[in-house]
Amino acid sequence: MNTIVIDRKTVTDKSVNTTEQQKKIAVKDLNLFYGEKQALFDVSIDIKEKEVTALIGPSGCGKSTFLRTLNRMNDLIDGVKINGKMVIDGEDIYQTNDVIKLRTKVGMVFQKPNLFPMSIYDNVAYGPRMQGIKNKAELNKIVEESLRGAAIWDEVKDRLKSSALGLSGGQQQRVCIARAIAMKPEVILMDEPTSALDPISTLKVEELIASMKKEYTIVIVTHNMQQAARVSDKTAFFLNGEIIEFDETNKIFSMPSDQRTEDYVTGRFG
Amino acid sequence: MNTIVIDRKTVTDKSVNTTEQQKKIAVKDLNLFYGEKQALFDVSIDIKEKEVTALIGPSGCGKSTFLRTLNRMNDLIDGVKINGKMVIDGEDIYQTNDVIKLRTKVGMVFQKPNLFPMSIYDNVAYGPRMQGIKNKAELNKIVEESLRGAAIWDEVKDRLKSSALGLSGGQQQRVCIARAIAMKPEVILMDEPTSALDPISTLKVEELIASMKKEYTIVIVTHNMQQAARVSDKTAFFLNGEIIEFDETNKIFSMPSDQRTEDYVTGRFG
Amino acid sequence: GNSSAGDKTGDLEGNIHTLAISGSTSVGPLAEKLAEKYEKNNNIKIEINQIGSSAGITNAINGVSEIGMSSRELKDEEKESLQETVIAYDGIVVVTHPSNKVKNLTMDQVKDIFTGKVTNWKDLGGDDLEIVVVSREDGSGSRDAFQEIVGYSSGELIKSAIVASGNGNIKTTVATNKHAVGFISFEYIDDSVSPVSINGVDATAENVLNHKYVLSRPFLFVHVEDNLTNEGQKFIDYILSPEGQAIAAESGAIPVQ
Amino acid sequence: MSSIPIKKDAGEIGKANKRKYLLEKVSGRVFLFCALLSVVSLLLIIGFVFYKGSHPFIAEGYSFIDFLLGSDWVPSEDKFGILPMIVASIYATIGALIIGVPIGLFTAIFLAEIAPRSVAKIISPAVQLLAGIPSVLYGVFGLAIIVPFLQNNLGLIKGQSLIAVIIVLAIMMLPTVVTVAETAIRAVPKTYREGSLALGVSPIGTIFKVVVPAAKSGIMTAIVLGMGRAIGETMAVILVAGNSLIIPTSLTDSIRPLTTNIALEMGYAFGTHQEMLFATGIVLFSFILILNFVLARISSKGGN
Amino acid sequence: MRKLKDNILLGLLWFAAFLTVAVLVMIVGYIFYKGIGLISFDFIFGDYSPSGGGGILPMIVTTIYTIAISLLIATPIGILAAVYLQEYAKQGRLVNTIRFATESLTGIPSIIYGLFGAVFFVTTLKLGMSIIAASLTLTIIVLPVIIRTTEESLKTVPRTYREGSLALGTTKLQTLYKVILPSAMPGILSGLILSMGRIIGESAAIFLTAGTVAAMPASIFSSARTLTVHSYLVTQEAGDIELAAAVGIVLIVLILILNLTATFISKKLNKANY
Ligand SMILES: Nc1ncnc2c1ncn2[C@@H]1O[C@H](COP(=O)(O)OP(=O)(O)OP(=O)(O)O)[C@@H](O)[C@H]1O
Ligand SMILES: Nc1ncnc2c1ncn2[C@@H]1O[C@H](COP(=O)(O)OP(=O)(O)OP(=O)(O)O)[C@@H](O)[C@H]1O
Ligand SMILES: [Mg+2]
Ligand SMILES: [Mg+2]
Repeated sequence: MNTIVIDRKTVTDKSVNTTEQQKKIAVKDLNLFYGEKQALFDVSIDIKEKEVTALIGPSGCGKSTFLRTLNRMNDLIDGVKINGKMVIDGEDIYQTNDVIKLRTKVGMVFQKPNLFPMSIYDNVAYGPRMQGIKNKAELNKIVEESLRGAAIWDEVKDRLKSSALGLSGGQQQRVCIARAIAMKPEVILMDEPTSALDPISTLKVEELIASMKKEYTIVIVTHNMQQAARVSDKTAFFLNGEIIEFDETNKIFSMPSDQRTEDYVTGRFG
Repeated sequence: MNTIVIDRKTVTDKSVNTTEQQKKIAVKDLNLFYGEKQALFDVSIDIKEKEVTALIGPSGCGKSTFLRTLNRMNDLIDGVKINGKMVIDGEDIYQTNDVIKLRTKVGMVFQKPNLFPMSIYDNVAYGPRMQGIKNKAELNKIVEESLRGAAIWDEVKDRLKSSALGLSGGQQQRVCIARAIAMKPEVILMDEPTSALDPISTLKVEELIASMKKEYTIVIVTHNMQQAARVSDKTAFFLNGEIIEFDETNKIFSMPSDQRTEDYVTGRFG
Repeated sequence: GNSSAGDKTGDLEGNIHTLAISGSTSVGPLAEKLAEKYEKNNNIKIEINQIGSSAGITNAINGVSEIGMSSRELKDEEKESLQETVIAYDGIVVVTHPSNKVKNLTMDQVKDIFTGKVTNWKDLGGDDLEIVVVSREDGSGSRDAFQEIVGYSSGELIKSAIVASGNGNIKTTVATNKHAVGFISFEYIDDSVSPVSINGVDATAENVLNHKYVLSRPFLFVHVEDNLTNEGQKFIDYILSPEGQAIAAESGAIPVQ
Repeated sequence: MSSIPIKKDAGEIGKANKRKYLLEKVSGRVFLFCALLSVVSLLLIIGFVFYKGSHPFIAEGYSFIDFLLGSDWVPSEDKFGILPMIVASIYATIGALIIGVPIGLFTAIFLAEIAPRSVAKIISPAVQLLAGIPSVLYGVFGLAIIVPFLQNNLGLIKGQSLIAVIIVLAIMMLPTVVTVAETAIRAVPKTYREGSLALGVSPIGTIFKVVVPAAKSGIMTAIVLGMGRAIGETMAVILVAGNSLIIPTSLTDSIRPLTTNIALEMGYAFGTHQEMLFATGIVLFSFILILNFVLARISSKGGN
Repeated sequence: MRKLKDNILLGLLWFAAFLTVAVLVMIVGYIFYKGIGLISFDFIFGDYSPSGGGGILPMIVTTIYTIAISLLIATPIGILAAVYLQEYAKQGRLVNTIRFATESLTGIPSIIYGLFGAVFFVTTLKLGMSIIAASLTLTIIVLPVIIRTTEESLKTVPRTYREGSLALGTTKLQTLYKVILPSAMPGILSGLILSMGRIIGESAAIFLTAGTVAAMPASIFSSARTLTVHSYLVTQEAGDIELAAAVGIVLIVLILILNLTATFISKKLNKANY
């Protein structure tokens, strides 16, 4: 595996024009079953490079499930069956066997900060180390860059060697983001990354997402409609395992074309 | 930050008799230490009967800590030292030894639904059973009433005997509320009860809180300012272990007297 | 003076007397067979516990058992409080792997083997194989007797000797190693090992009785004078009777007379 | 305490709660009592061993140093030196740990993380079954299978040896190590696994870098209990050790560990000899203390 | 590079599991191969005869007695002691010392426990050589195992369960037996199964305290012989490996039955929770 040189710089300058942006992820007629129970129905969606896409919808509608198909985390669950097509960078991710490469390219941040019981430094250095990077200076650099990227460097720089579990929730979540960034992924998936955080931490994470947009393609699940409105370019509304509507975020929130979407975003639902 | 419409019907018909309501909880100069570290500084606050009091403030400011002093859950943590006065119904709760009575009177709902690995029925019946109620019919009645009270009866009535862990997060949280109600408490403490829930479940819980106000005194910690605005009569703003401001909710959100409060509620903080 | 264990079970069993005997695992099997026969004709229950000579002697001294069994000589301190009765003799045989060609040794050769002066079977007329010596543990009655008769001390035993506990383990060890030589009781001899005659005399009961074969040791019953009940005394008498001695002979031990 | 109004009726609650507090207090005492009972029984044993074992050195003028460093053990000639046995015990224990712990842990990891549920469901109980097989039978197995095997394949004159002891002990540790470690590994939260896998780390990498370290405490318990089993084992070891009184210099030398020395001679020992066997017990106990201490150190080092 | 390392590690995992299973199969296979020929109705239910070794029913009964009594005493004491150490005691020096001592005692050879039992229970407490004396000795032997495994499984019970229960005005005790212990059950159970194995496999500690009387025990105050002691004696003195193996087969079947029963009970207990 040719370790970290998943060069971002080269791809950087082409995000100027939305229309010309490449399709990063293309999903076509995706169906997912937990055993007998179908959780996703004919989901089709195209996600563009260097955009933030928000997934919203009521509880149990399949947002997390869909998000987890993007880096094949659902593989871990017994009895999951998937059909349909999911292409990232032109490659059908369910055809390849290199899940590791996929997950290196597609990072993930979970709802509850799930740092490992190690030091802050080791948490962030974990991924690169497992990629085979041993050089101390290089690791230091990656850790610092990632923590800076996650806007948490200043808060933790003096305690890199102390346990990550001693941080506050908001700090932990940002270290989780740093941990994901350290792998230099191209896509970052976030499953309700701020639901456990206070408004200030939330704000920080949202700012972070806004700034990360320059470099990464981001897909975020959120329950917080304001958040979706604030951070995302596009929004997909899920209901009962289907995508009801997928459009520019301000369109979804100002004049959705489907009645159900409108009911939901105005809180009149249910 | 408060872009989207906050208060719907709530703040309207409430506190008709604010002045006449009894003091349910009176806290005076409460200081709390985790070992050497002080987490609460001279906290004083009076909470009236049958009102909803919201506690807001940035992460780590001591909201949960304060909430947990109200039913002495902090007793469980090694090395906690408390001084000051905390009186509920005229009785200093740190003078009495009857923690059981206190906790029966003061119920609690946690941030993450923490149902036991038992059936829904057994979860709700757990507290009453532990109080010595054995009569089947009586238990059935309590369980049904509590689940109805928590607006979850219709959703679970057909699966009372199946595991509570099979419910969705929002459902679980409402069963947690039912479990607390089943003890017929007078005060209910809620620590970010909706942070793990989707908007629809959140709405349901908020409606529940509004309706429960008739019977219970409620203290709720929330990160969601809109929520505080929607559900509470009074709001206390915590910062670094101190109460900066405590007042009518609409006063706090419309014209706070302290600059720091204003900064916080308008999202300009930090 | 009855034993405490005896009292307890005696009460629960009604009026049947329980005779508690414990000690040597070498004497145990013989005692069990004697007890089996004796119980058939007498209103008595005999409990036999094979827990090792020292533990049996201790039990006899402190009253846990009425009679102790020992396959080693009593130490002087022990003799002060205990009476001993020889109930039979046990012949000791030097054994080798069945494939070993050496079938006869002189006493001096035996000594040389166990003290490490001779280390290869070819020096004794066998194949060119190194000798592996197998001995019992220090303190064991067989070993004490064997060493005393052969004429070497524990300190002289070759250091690399395998030490095995119990006749069974020596037998298994020798039976699975063509280099090995050890010594076991008469009663455990079978096809898996090859007995060696000493100075040309075969290891048989007659040869022991007529003093031609000298490798033997006594099996002891020991008791505290005051603790022995009539029933206990009767059982000892039975063992020493011709009938008892016949049973002893049958099960491979050598009768007292 | 019969009707629903648990509320208001303060007097009644007071009474009922009084009962509960009483019960609470009593049960707290009962738990403490149980803990103390365990401690007391343990102290009794330690006291017993020390009382018996220290006697020769305190009352009979034997030198403890000679006891530790002497290499002649001839009880009938009043020579009590246990150096060969100390060395043998150290070699045997370390050897068994080196073989048994990795195999046990790897098996536990396999069962908890790799094996399909249906397979683990058969193997795990089967391994627990091994824990119940009497050590004598392990010894017999060792004597009848392992010893001849070593003898024939290594061209030895006798298979009773250090290596045979190590193999038998390693086998006997397995059930404890596997069972306890497997339970610990299964208890590691799923979120750790997900977090690591989502970083593109392979399942194996995840297991060794995240899951196993997170289960450290349980794994340590597994090792300590397994080690205890290995050190305390006598019956099987007696059969395969050879019990020769030499300081082992190679894996193929026969050895006499401290434990077998005790078990071997206790049946015939008397007086000073017996007390010296207890003294051997003290040395053994200290040996275990040191090992546990070292293990605890290692585990807390590996901690952060 | 990483992949190679992964594959090597994976291979090692398979290899270790294979080795463990192979050892299991070999040992059990060997025992069956050697002993199955002797197994018959008479071998188990016939009259015991000192020469044949058959008629082992009394030893089966004795074995079950010792397991039952030791576990009956050790289980509550061990679990409650663990509860005290984990849930009640202030974590610190003292508790750690207790823990350390407990762990260290698991390595004391059982013959020393046996001698202790012979002096303390048999002689000092005047229990005589009896099943009860042996069971008490065994209790001490397995206590550390039960305490340690129980503590470990208590540690894994989420804090939220404790808080949730206590916040409902329940006492610590109620929380303990309604919520905490049930959740810790699987771990506790595997500790008990290990202890059971230790009890079944014990010989030295038993023959010094219960003796070796080969007769049906009249009561728990009788001296008696367990299956393991029986197989020990026949190996030690007679070197009769077939007989020892046949006894081993009976033991294995017995362990199987007991393990299955334990698993069954735990399933029942878990069900009761749902
Ligand atoms: N492991 C599983 N096995 C079976 N069904 C599952 C599993 N995980 C999720 N489901 C079901 O699939 C549906 C979609 O679940 P999912 O977690 O994707 O919802 P969500 O939109 O993320 O909800 P939330 O907002 O509550 O997180 C739900 O009905 C859920 O019950
Ligand atoms: N068990 C503990 N030991 C030591 N310090 C603690 C403990 N629990 C909380 N603290 C500290 O006390 C302070 C207040 O914590 P608290 O949990 O009350 O904050 P909070 O306002 O509820 O924050 P959040 O919104 O993140 O839940 C924090 O600085 C926290 O680190
Ligand atoms: Mg979700
Ligand atoms: Mg909090």
